[in-house]
Amino acid sequence: MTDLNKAMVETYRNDFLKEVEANVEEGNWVKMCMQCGVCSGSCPFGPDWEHPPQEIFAMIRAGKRDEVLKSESMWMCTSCYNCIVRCPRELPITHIMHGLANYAHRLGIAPKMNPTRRFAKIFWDNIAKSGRVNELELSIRLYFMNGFMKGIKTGLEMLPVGLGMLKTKRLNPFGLFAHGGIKRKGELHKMLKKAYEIEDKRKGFAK
Amino acid sequence: MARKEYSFYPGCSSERKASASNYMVSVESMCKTLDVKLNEIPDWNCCGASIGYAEGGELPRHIMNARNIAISEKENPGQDIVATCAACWLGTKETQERITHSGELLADVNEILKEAGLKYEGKQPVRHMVEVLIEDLGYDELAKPVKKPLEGIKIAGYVGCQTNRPFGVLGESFENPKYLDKLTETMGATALDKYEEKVTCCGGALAFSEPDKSYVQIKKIIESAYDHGADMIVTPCPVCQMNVEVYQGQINKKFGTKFNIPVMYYSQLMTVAYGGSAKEAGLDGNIIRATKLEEIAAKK
Amino acid sequence: MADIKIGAYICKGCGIGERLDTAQLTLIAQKEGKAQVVREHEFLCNQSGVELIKNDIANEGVNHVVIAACSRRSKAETFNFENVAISRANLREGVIWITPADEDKKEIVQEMAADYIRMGCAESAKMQIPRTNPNLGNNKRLLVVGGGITGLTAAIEASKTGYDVLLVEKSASLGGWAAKLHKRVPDREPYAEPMDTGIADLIKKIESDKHIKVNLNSTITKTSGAPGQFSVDISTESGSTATENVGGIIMASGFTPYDMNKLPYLGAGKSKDVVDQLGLEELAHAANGGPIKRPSDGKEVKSVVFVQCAGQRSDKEGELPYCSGHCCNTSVKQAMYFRNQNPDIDTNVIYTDLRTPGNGEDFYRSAQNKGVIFTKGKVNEVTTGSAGLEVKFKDLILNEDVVAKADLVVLATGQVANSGIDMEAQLLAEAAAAADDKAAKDAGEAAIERVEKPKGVSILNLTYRQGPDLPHLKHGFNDSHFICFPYETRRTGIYSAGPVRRPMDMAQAIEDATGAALKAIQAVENASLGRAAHPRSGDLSFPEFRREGCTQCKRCTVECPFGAIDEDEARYPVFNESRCRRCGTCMGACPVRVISFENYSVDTVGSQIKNIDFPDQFSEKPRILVLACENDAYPALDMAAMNRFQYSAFTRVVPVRCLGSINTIWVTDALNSGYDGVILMGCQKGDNYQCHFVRGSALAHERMSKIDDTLKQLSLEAERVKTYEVAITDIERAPALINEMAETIQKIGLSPLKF
Amino acid sequence: MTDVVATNETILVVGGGISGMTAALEAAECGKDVVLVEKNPSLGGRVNQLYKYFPKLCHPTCGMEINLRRLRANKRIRVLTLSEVKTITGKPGDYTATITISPRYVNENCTACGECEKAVSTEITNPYNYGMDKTKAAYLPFAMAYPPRYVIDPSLIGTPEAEKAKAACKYDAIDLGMKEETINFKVGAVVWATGWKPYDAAKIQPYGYDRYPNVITSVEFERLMDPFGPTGGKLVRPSDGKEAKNVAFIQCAGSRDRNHLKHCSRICCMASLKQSTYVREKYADDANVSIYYIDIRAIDRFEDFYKKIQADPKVKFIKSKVANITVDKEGNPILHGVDTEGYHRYDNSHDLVVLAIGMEPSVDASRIMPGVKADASGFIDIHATTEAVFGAGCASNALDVNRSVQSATAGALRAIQVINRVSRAEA
Repeated sequence: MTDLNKAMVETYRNDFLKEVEANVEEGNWVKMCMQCGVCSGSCPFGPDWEHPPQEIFAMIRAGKRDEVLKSESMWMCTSCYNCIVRCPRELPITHIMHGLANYAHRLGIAPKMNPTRRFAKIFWDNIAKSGRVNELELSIRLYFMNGFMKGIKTGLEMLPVGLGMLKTKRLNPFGLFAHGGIKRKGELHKMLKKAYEIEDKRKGFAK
Repeated sequence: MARKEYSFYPGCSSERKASASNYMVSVESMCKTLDVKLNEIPDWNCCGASIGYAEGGELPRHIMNARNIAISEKENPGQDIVATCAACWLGTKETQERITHSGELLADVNEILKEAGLKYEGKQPVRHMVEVLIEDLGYDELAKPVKKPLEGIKIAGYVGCQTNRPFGVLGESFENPKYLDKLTETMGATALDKYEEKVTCCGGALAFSEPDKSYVQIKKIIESAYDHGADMIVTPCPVCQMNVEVYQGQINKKFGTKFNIPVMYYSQLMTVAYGGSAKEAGLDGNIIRATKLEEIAAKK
Repeated sequence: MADIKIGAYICKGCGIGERLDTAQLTLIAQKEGKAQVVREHEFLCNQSGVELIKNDIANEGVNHVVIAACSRRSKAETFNFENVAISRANLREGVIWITPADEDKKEIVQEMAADYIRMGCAESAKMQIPRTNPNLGNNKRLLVVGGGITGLTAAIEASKTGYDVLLVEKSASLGGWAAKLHKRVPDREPYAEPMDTGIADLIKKIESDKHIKVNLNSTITKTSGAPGQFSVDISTESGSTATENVGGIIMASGFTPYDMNKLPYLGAGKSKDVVDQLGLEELAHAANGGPIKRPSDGKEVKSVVFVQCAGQRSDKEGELPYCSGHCCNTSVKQAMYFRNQNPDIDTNVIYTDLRTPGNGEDFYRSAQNKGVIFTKGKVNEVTTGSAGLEVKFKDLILNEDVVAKADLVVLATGQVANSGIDMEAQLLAEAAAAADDKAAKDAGEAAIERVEKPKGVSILNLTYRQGPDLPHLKHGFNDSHFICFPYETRRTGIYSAGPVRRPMDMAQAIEDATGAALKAIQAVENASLGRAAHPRSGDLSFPEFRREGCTQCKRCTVECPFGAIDEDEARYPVFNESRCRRCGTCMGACPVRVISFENYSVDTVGSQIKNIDFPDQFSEKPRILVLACENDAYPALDMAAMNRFQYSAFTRVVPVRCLGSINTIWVTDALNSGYDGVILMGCQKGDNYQCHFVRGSALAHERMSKIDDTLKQLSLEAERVKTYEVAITDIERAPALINEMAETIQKIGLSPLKF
Repeated sequence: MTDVVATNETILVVGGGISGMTAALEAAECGKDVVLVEKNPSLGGRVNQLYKYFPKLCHPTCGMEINLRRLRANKRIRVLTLSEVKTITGKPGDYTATITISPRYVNENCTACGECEKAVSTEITNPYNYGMDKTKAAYLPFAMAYPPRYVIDPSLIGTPEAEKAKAACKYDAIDLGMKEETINFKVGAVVWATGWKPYDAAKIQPYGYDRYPNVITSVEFERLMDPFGPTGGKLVRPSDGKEAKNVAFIQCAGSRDRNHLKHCSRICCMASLKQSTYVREKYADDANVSIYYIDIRAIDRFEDFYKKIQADPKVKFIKSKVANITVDKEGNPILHGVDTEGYHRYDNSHDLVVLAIGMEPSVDASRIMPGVKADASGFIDIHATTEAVFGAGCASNALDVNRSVQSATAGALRAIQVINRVSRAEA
């Protein structure tokens, strides 16, 4: 259990709903769910959810903190927004799912090996560094995130794709070195740093 | 002086030698014909995309977009912000909506923007290119420059998610939007009257992290297009375009299908219909070649 | 009674002229129908036609009019003349629209028309123009029983309309349960917060209203009389009794909260900290905006669980099977008491179906927005653990058994109606005791004689022959059985309102009371004019009986569905005309046929049945008598005609007010006089009865079940007489049933009694 | 010119459905004069289009017959059909109502003999059956129509067909020269009973009412059961006439939904429970019914009815708001969603889907006249209304028939109170 996680358990005792309302993006909407399940039925990856959104809301109210935060489920969200537009109570479900995933990730209790979590991190690091996506770097890191051999294998599987992109000039072979990103990187880094400071303060992450 | 000017947010995938570079090429030709001027936002940065949430959280993600908006407001005053990428448009618009509804967020954002001597006002509407085409120009205007109607081409209008939900295009339904079909019809092509997977999710960013699950989605999207006899699929979104086009080989391997259907951008169709060359339409940028379009483009 | 002068008017319109020989019909009207004036007209319902009739009434002294044209259901307003007895011979829907136009059928079709002329004239001859009820009551004051929100509303609304009110409340103060509420569920936008009950103002209004007389600590020990002339004994606790006269009664005796001590498994009675919703209102009242404290030790409540449907919607012995309707909204409101005072209090509402209809949905959302947690679950047990109460329930969403700890548990128990004694139920109970059904029924009827001391406490103590209170409908509530007519009780001039009628919340009770006030006002107004109440509203006729003929058998008093008939000391029937609904059930019940209405009597119907032309047995022309309920079966036959569905031209249809008014002797007479088959068409009986006179159809079926013996005596086949339930929608079936009978007769041959 | 005798002691009742008829009759039977205005060619309203009522499963036309008899017998009620209230001006106890009357092209001479209908061949979509079939352009709205008088559809006017109809009428009842007229008269109080309309099902896009023929609304389903309805009383589905034995009911179709109607329409749960018995009535043990619900709202003794249906092995209850509907090659609707009682995913195929469609007021109360206030759903807010205009039935709230009649009776009394004040003042 990470210190941060310990701290949160301390602060909120058994009131997981309150914790979610305070720390999770759009978390204060969770209480508005009436368990109709339209979100659960609308998700394109639905069958892959161990706990669909509406059930997660019920679990939050029931105080099932670990089951929720350690779940792979939220990481299945493809951001298709089907749930949002159909919810009769207008819950911003997509964002709540993102928020829960992010929260679990920040607490360091999100499933370590979850590919989406890891891809998301690589992606963000990638853009945070240069301000723009470097697709080659991104894909190479992605392929190798499970280790070198696995990476070669994935790389080979994906080779046709890569070559196709290359042939059609939609992938830059020299991107790793040549890709510049934005000009005023320093400025962006400063801003992001500040943004993290404020967010951590607000969400009680700050040590 | 062009008839319309916009503050343009191209987005990462549109860069030279990036996954949607051909989208960009065709958009430029299309806008030239329509006499629409796009003023790129100087030094714009990534929108964070929807997948940015895990590491980015809230504020940092919003800051990425707030920066772009602020620069746009400073450098391209009085112009609507226009994005061609669905994710860029959604990300930017979402940030704007969120800030308008939260004074606290507005304060935070501006405090942070100070670091770069920027200020967020949020006066510029954030719009997708198709909105510009449909709302500012209108189908009639779009029809006028058509030189080579795309007769005899059957097209599956694949709208996907993010241009459609949660904001969508004015007056269109989330479940059965028609604008893409109208657009292709305007170009003289035939739009499928039935296309069940029109708004099915392609897996988005999870095509990278959860390829197998995404393939199931993509397969549905392509299959339905085939079932209704489409010659090609058209989309307004780079992520959709990429996912639906480039993984066809993988899917064939996995499911023993024989998919080989071109996936185009509306702007490519329009460029060709407006008499542009294959090059101007970025047709050479497609892994699965749209021969029918190339033929028309080749015609004098 | 002036001499009867019959004018018969034969219309030739709508094809009647083409299909029928009206000249012959004219002759029949004159010769057999004894009509002094007979006229044919091309188009009787147009102005000239109507003028013609009016002229004869004015100048020829015609006072009985027979309209031989379309069905009595069409052009009723056109053929409506003051102080004139009107009969209709249905030549259009009854003859030409249901028979083929073929030449070879012309003869039998003409015979059919001719018989309807005979029947129309015969009826007319026996009819009398009702001279209104001799025993009018002019008292227009209203008695309101019960001083809760329903009674108070009924009283104030009646007073606002200009009627005096006598309000009787058994407790020492007005306001009922509503006065015990801390706040009420909102009944207006934005449906977001509990609101003031407003009961205090209402009570002030009542007390300062000079048209309303309030009797507290009072109960009703005797109610006798009839609409417009009720006499009511009001007794106080002290024992004094005063007699008051009123014209109409609104019964708003409300409800008693279900006794939660019957729910020990939910902790009731075991812990002071388990309360029902009214219990919580007391706590909230006491707290008066401050923190609500739990009864056991006065500790501030930090967590509360609401158990919905406690002892309700249940099949368990002694619990309530129904849903009390208001409890979900009430728990939503009560949860807000806590959250509004302190947003950190855990409030969990455990429900199976959350029932907040209409704008209650906003109220529900508002509670969620305040952080009230709603859990779909089934509570199995509430126990008192060391750390307080433990609610053991199955979470139906997460599909697991859970225990919720709480400082306080609120049981959403139900409403039990204060509806007094249900004599009928007690009779049936006794009846059911008897072995097989037959015996049970007899027992049931016999028992009516026996139940002198019914169980339970009466509200109205009616001196009525059929019991001291309104009959109950279901679960002890005396709601109306009629969806279209929610105020129709079975005791004329007495209307129930509020939770005694159906479980309900304040908003509904207020609306209900207002409606009931109108009905009571309407009842006294009509009583003063001798007019019948629903469903024969406006009918001026009333039942009379030939005393010398009466055998005091009491069938009429027993069978009157509305308890209108009492017995005098000599055990003769006392009709209480203003209580009567004019259905004629008494007329059908009377074995000696001494009961009649002026415009609907043993004679008016009997003569129609007799006065047809019976062809000799060699002509192979059967005759089928159809006695059809005028509200459902007869319209069904009309609509069949509109669709040109055909039925046997040997049929003669006689509309009746209700199947209950059919005297079996008509049937035997009909068979004796030569009919080959008889069909009775009435409404659905049983639990979901559709008979607007409640018991009519059922009684007819009972009576007819005994006719087989009679048929045997006459050595007739049982198939010759059939009794059916026919709905107004049986547009295809009704004619089919008739044709079926025609075929049967074909098979078994004409009636031997023709010889 | 239609002349209406009315004074400021007359009650104007707007709407001739069960609520309006009740308000008019109850007031008239208290001795008050009433003008009853209905915009359709006949009284009866929506209940008349129902096959059966819950929970008794009796037929609405039965009560209609009684009400019509009460009406025929009562000289105090003046009925105006094809009429609409344009404006009401003045103050409580002294209003002037302006009514426009559309031409029926058929006068009082009509005997409903049906000759004109035989004479014409032009057909129009039949509003009585929600446009599911056609009717002759010279028509009687339905068998029990009141007044029992034919109507010539305006589309016929000026065509030779109209002349054919006229020629066919022996009674000079057809007057093709009729024009719309506008009349004014005084009234003292108004009972507003314009009722409800089904929510536009096409707006509920995930269910594809506008795309899939075999997705219909609950009101349309009622018409299928009428032996004289669009299918002759056969329970078959629109796309191919296949027997609809496996029927799904989707609750809260539009109701309890911030994207559509925010209120609960109250009747829909009971309506679907009732309609489940229709399927059983037609197909006995071959019937299969699935009811997809959020909460079953069967209050008071309706609970008995719910229990009865629950006990039916052929009726399944699924706690779920259906996510969306697709169709297979045979046109069978497939419902996708999650049963939230323990998380079970389903993709269920049915023959026919019935949307338990929500109720919205036919007339937005805020448009009636200044001083009449609407709640956020458009129902009359009696607490905020300052005029002597009293909401009755579904114009004031989402109500079932029974409660509508209560509300109408209460509305009638409130109107009478105004009238009596007037007459006392004048006495």
